[in-house]
Amino acid sequence: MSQQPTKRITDIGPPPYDKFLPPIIKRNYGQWKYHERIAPGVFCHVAESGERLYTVRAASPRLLSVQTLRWFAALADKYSGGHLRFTSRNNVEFLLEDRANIEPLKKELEAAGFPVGGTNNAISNIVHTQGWVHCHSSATDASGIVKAVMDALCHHFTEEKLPAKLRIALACCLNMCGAVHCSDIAILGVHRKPPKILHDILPKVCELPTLIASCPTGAIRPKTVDGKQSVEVVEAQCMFCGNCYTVCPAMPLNDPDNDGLSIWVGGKVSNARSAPKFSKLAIPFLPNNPPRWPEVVNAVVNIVDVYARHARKYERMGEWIERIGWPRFFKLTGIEFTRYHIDDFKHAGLTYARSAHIRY
Amino acid sequence: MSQQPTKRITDIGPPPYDKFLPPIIKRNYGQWKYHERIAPGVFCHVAESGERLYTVRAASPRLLSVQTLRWFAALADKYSGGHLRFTSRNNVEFLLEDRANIEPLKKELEAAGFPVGGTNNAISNIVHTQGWVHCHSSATDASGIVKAVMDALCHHFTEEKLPAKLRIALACCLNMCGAVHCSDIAILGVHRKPPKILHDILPKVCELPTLIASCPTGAIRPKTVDGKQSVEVVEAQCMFCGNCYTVCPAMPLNDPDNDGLSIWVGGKVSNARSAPKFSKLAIPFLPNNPPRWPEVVNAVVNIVDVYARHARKYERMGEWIERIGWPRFFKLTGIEFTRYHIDDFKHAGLTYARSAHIRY
Amino acid sequence: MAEDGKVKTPLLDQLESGPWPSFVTEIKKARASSPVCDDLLGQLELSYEEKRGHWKHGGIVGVLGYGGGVIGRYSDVPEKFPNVAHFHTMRVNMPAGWFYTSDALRTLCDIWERYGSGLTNMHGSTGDIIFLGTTTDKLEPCFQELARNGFDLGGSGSAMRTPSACVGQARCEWACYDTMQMCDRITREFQDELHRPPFPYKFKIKFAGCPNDCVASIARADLSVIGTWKDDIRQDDAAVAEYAAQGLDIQKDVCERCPAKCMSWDGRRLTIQNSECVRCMHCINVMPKALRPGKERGAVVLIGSKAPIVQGALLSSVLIPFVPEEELYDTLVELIRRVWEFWDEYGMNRERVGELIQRVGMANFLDAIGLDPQPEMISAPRDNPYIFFQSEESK
Amino acid sequence: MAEDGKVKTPLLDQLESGPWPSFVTEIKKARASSPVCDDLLGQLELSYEEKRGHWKHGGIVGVLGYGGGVIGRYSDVPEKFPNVAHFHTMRVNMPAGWFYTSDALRTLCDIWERYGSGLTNMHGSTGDIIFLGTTTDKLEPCFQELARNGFDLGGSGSAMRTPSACVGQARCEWACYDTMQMCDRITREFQDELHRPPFPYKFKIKFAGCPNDCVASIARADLSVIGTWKDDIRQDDAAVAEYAAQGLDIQKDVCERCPAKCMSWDGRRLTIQNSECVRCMHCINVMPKALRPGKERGAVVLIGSKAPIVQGALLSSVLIPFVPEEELYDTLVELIRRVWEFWDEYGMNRERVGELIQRVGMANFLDAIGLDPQPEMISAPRDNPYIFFQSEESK
Ligand code: SRM
Ligand code: SRM
Ligand code: SRM
Ligand code: SRM
Ligand code: SF4
Ligand code: SF4
Ligand code: SF4
Ligand code: SF4
Ligand code: SF4
Ligand code: SF4
Ligand code: SF4
Ligand code: SF4
Repeated sequence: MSQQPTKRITDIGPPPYDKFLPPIIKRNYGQWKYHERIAPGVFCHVAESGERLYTVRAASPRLLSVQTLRWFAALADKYSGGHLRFTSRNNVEFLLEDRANIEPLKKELEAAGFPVGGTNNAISNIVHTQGWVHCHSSATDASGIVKAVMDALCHHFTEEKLPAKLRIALACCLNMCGAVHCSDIAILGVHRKPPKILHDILPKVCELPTLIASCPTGAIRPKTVDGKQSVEVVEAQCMFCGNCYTVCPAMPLNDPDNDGLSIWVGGKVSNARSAPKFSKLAIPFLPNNPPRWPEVVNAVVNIVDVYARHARKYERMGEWIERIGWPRFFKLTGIEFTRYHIDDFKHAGLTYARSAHIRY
Repeated sequence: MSQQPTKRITDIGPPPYDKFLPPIIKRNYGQWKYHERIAPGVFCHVAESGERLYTVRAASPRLLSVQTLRWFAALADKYSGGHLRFTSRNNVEFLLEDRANIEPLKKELEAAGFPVGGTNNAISNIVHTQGWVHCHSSATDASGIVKAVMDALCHHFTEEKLPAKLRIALACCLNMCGAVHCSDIAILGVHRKPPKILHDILPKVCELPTLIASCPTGAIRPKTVDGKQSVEVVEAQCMFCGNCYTVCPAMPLNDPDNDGLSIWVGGKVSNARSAPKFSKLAIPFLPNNPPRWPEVVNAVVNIVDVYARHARKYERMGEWIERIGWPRFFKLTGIEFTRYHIDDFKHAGLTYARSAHIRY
Repeated sequence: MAEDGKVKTPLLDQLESGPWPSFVTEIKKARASSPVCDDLLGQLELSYEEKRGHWKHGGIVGVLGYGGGVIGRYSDVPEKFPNVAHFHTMRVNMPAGWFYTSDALRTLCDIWERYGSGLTNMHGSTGDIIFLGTTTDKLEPCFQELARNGFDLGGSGSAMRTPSACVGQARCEWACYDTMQMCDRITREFQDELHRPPFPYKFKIKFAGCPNDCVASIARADLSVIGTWKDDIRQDDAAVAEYAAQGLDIQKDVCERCPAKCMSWDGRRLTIQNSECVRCMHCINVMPKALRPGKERGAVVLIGSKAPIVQGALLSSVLIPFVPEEELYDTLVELIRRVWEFWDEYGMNRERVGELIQRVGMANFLDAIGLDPQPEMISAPRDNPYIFFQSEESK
Repeated sequence: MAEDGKVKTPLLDQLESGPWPSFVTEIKKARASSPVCDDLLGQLELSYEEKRGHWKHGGIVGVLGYGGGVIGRYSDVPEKFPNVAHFHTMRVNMPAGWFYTSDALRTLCDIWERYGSGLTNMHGSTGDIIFLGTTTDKLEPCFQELARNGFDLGGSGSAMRTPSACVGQARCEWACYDTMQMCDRITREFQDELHRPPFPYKFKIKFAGCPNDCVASIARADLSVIGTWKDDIRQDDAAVAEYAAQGLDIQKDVCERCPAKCMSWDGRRLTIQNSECVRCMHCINVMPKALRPGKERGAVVLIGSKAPIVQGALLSSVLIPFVPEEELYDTLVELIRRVWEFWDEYGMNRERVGELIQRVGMANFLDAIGLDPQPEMISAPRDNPYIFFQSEESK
């Protein structure tokens, strides 16, 4: 336990959970009966009491200036009694009592460049991470790719024309802060070169045992470099996970020519229909090509298009692929199947095709 | 390569594959059109030529004396032009051209105590192994349990009243010579005590490095016992697989009080409908109780009965269980669910229930 | 920096066009109130040119008495961009369900404008309000002003991370327990573990009101609490007929998509064999007016999910198949303490609880926290014969 | 031994009653021609009393120039049962498909009566004829008399084991290639590898004519060759109608059980979307008169299955998705040689080829044997980001 000077305020926790709730929600808390779709980005929850709450959802870049936040606040004052919220995918939602306010609010949002949508069978906001804006570990930027991809897919945000929800996530390194491992489409920054070892500073800034233990493949071995205790990396054993760098700043993996992106598909989180699934590798590597990453944008758009054309109603990406089989997925998308697609990690054997079930 | 005295005959291989085929098969080889069920244990294959081949299948204890084999031969001479075969599950099949011979043949077989059946949705012969009759490694007998179990299930061999085929296999140790790992019901002999180490003979009969390497859990450590090089077993790490004994006679695991049997269910081999599956643990341990192993017999009969009552047509054991879920399987069979059912081997994590899909 | 004091960002500028809102525009907006944004843009432009980040490994910075809530960050080109030489992040514990009033939002903006870059993430992917970019000296005063206004910091490091919850009963008819309240109570109960990292590694908790899992708890939380129900789905036949009338293909889009195949539609009546239903939500999702979760509500508690570093990604798995709503809080507090106790003692450095369970085995873990094995915890029993029989049982 | 020279076997005697044929009765029958059976019964009775086996670890015994085909076996109570002090097993390579003439069977009986116990297993679970119980001196003469009568020994030890095949085209309408002939040719091609163990461990090959896999090849063979077809299922609508007329519920028992869900039945016509069919055989199994495999036949080649010792049981997995019937033999011979070459070089002692593949990774294994990766080889691509990028590809 810690002693604090008494006047300091600590450990108060977040504001009480009901502090910022709109009156209509306070009145009908836990009493919602059903909801109706009104338009893309707009839905209405009806309470047992008969009261109706209208939600208008708009896109957000997630990285927001106080200027924009104040503008959201002003919109809320104008249309939703000063009440708004953000979603688990970082969209902003205005909570309206008066249906008449929907249209004017939508107009103002859209006019200012904040599309309304992301509901039902649409593509919602891309869960993403810091990238070059704030993280030391990133193999790529986050916000820039998200912007480029969503520019290309924005119509799928403002319409609801997909077979099912389609969730895209991006993480800028294998730490996967975006938890992209269960997304319909995941964009993941990857390194392809072993860490460069900064022998001069390593002994000063890193704990050798921790560093050596950090490597899942045991590629890091102790080594004395001109007198100083340091380490070496057995390159053939390195799969570029970056865990060593996380525990030791003297092991950077960044490498402009070799860092890039990989694309993963077919994951989901919900228990709806099929159980939650991990995303699986679709494209092992695409180049890091700022400011608009055309290779990544095209790859994602292609997968979305093929899915939209072939999947059945209410079939998530992964459910569709499981129905048609992975060979067909690669065929339809024109994505090349490579040695990298074949798992060679812990449970690899269970991903081999262990039956004679084959489509020809 | 080996030099042999010239007069010796070696490397001739088995008799040519077509040498013992009946004429009707030679005439219609590869020209069969379809088959018909005639009665349990009797079916008819119809060739494009219109010719009909009748097969009568009878039970066999697999362990056969030359006396019985000669009697089979005599029956074949009498009814099937001297032609017969054995099946991949060790039943004997007589290959008849004349339909009129079916009934008299059946009568003779049944009179002599060789039930006719095992076809279609029946229980066929139990694939099994040597046990105490011939193997050094066995935790139990094989033939005796098979006899006791099939005495109790014989009506399921002579009738075809099950939802689907039901394959039972038995192996007397974890080597699983019966390949019981993919059976609807598997009976497996298990040890429950670490090997006793015969320090006196060990150095003479075993290669230490090979022995130490043989242990999958690394439980075997080098140790010097009164001067002699030997090993010790870290008991907490031993899961009684017997691999050390296979490579080193000085590590016997046999232990009358603790050896016994385990029951496994839901495996299959065919690709029909669902992909092949491994059998999963149903009952971790039952006592070794010769000559009739009542506990094992009752356990197997109970599982068969519950399956027969609840499964849908063409649902193999494993397909049925997957439909109703394992919790229901344990409930319906009254089998206790224990800590041993929860996997803790290599891929254990993948067997945890990783969704909110639950039946209440 | 460019001569005229304004940085040129030709690459970033290309990200200001297009229909999707632009983070570049946001950073530029913030320039009005904070000069550091110029250097942030400058360094970011440099990253875009060179295709590499320019941040150094974070150092340990924070506020008095807390071990977390701040991510230290330093530029590796401070000479070029002195204003972002130090550019730490503050994690502020968001209100449950991410609800705000315009006043609350403005208060946060004023504070952050005063003490930081004026740039935020609403929100970080654990759920916190992210205040992006300030210097070490500003941390404490900023924290205290936040506190005076009713806000506290969120988690970082080897601590309980800021728990989060789906909107739940505040706006969702399907919430089988009060996610926001539960999140609030658990967060308060464990303030010390949140602010003063006591563990081998991070511990995340997420609350979802139903199996749709709108906070991705099963993939992103060491402890996942997912609402569900025990009794029958509530069914309004008239409403079902309405959906059919409106053209919903109930056979194809509902019955055939039911994973339990326990629904049948004869063209007029929908029959659900509730004993077979696995509570997946699909039919309810498709017909919210006609079908609703039952009334006997509670939650299934799952444990262990995480991202791949370093033993491979994990999904949470069932630990308690069903906890009635009214017992949920006490059960969770008790459970969490037991799990932490075991993890504390046996967890290795940087080993998440899910990885610990994989290492010691679920059965041993259950023993340790005092739960009995149940078949609902597994998708299938073991298929290998390598059973560690306990010596008590053999003679 | 009991006084009167005949052993008393009260426990074993209880296994002579009941409807199933009794192995005890068989052993007793054989007493007529072979005294060793008395001692076998005696020792077995002792095992039944004591609940433990009484065989010692087998020693290396065999015939001239062969490294296998015999399993040495010694009693650990030879003083009690001298006639089974030595009780070796001979494995005799069965005829393909286990077909016999009565004469062939009698020949085998005569030989085994002369040189051994007169007890057999028809057959061992690898498929061999098992001659149970003889002494070292009898091995060579017995082998040579077998050879003179056209029989050879089967495999044991670290060798290619006796390949086996389902009855196939000899009596099955579904065989998509000639399993018995293929088994025969492969067995002859590799006689040396069968009789003179050259490998790190055993290598088993099984041939099944169709995906029903009546020799359990996918579970019990290092190399599993399973017949299948590429074109459409041959369909006889009249016969389908007949089945329906006879009361088969085509919708429920066929269409709904189709794993690919690619069949539809409108009450009069059965439609199969063959492009989606995964060749599982179910519909054909249920309606053999109406449906048959297509005409473009061949096999899928799978690799690696085995029992659990020691890394856990494995099922074979797809190595070549389809080999046309006419190319099958050459493809197999070439493939087997390459696989053995790699296994020989890199396999560890007692490491089956399936375990080797797990250890080095399928992609590296494919490189080594010169096959290209194909999506049919996997059930799903990797879900972990741990990719060993090859340095050639990165700059
Ligand atoms: C607002 C939000 C919860 C929150 O506290 O913020 C939310 C709200 C709703 N979700 Fe959700 N979900 C929200 C994130 C999620 C997530 C989490 C995520 O995406 O990271 C999931 C899991 C996604 C996955 O499986 O990968 C999620 C899976 C669902 C599903 C299941 C969809 C499916 O078929 O798999 C439904 C049911 C449906 O849409 O029919 C659902 C349904 C709903 C409903 C209709 C529930 C209700 O009756 O109010 C809500 C609004 C409709 C809609 O289309 O958005 N919500 N929903 C989140 C909005 C995120 C966004 O801005 O887009
Ligand atoms: C004779 C034999 C092959 C041989 O070369 O010896 C054989 C012969 C036939 N099998 Fe088989 N199977 C034989 C072992 C197997 C095995 C292997 C085993 O049991 O170890 C399997 C895999 C079992 C499994 O999946 O665990 C097997 C799975 C099948 C199936 C698929 C059943 C299913 O639904 O999973 C069929 C199709 C059917 O029965 O409808 C089948 C069908 C047949 C047919 C009908 C094929 C035909 O048209 O001739 C044959 C006779 C019918 C019958 O009911 O036995 N056969 N069959 C084997 C007889 C063993 C016995 O004495 O009982
Ligand atoms: C800010 C945030 C990303 C974002 O832009 O939203 C973030 C940022 C960082 N994460 Fe994270 N993680 C963030 C949510 C996550 C999530 C998602 C979640 O919580 O739902 C995950 C995956 C889920 C999980 O926990 O497994 C995640 C998995 C990691 C990992 C891998 C942990 C693991 O066991 O696999 C690391 C590495 C580590 O902890 O050393 C990590 C480490 C980091 C560090 C501290 C970098 C480091 O190595 O020290 C990043 C600091 C970036 C910066 O400079 O600001 N971050 N991190 C998220 C926290 C904001 C918030 O509090 O709301
Ligand atoms: C005779 C037979 C059992 C039977 O009663 O039918 C048999 C008997 C033995 N097997 Fe087996 N195996 C027999 C088929 C199998 C099968 C089934 C198959 O081939 O389809 C398997 C499982 C499939 C596989 O190969 O994985 C099998 C997996 C083993 C193993 C474990 C191998 C592994 O890699 O998992 C061992 C242990 C070893 O090889 O050291 C083993 C070892 C043995 C030994 C030699 C005992 C030993 O440790 O040395 C047994 C000699 C018993 C004796 O005294 O006669 N036997 N063995 C089968 C051979 C008869 C024949 O040739 O037809
Ligand atoms: S994913 Fe990696 S690079 Fe991106 S924020 Fe997280 S730790 Fe940093
Ligand atoms: S990047 Fe990963 S694999 Fe490579 S050395 Fe570092 S920790 Fe090991
Ligand atoms: S299973 Fe074990 S005991 Fe039985 S025959 Fe095979 S090796 Fe011997
Ligand atoms: S029985 Fe198996 S686990 Fe036990 S010591 Fe022997 S090899 Fe190791
Ligand atoms: S998880 Fe369920 S309860 Fe929570 S918001 Fe989503 S649908 Fe509603
Ligand atoms: S909730 Fe899911 S499982 Fe239950 S009835 Fe509806 S669709 Fe079927
Ligand atoms: S495997 Fe196929 S071809 Fe061979 S016997 Fe069985 S059903 Fe016939
Ligand atoms: S063979 Fe199997 S997959 Fe193909 S149509 Fe018939 S049932 Fe369906």
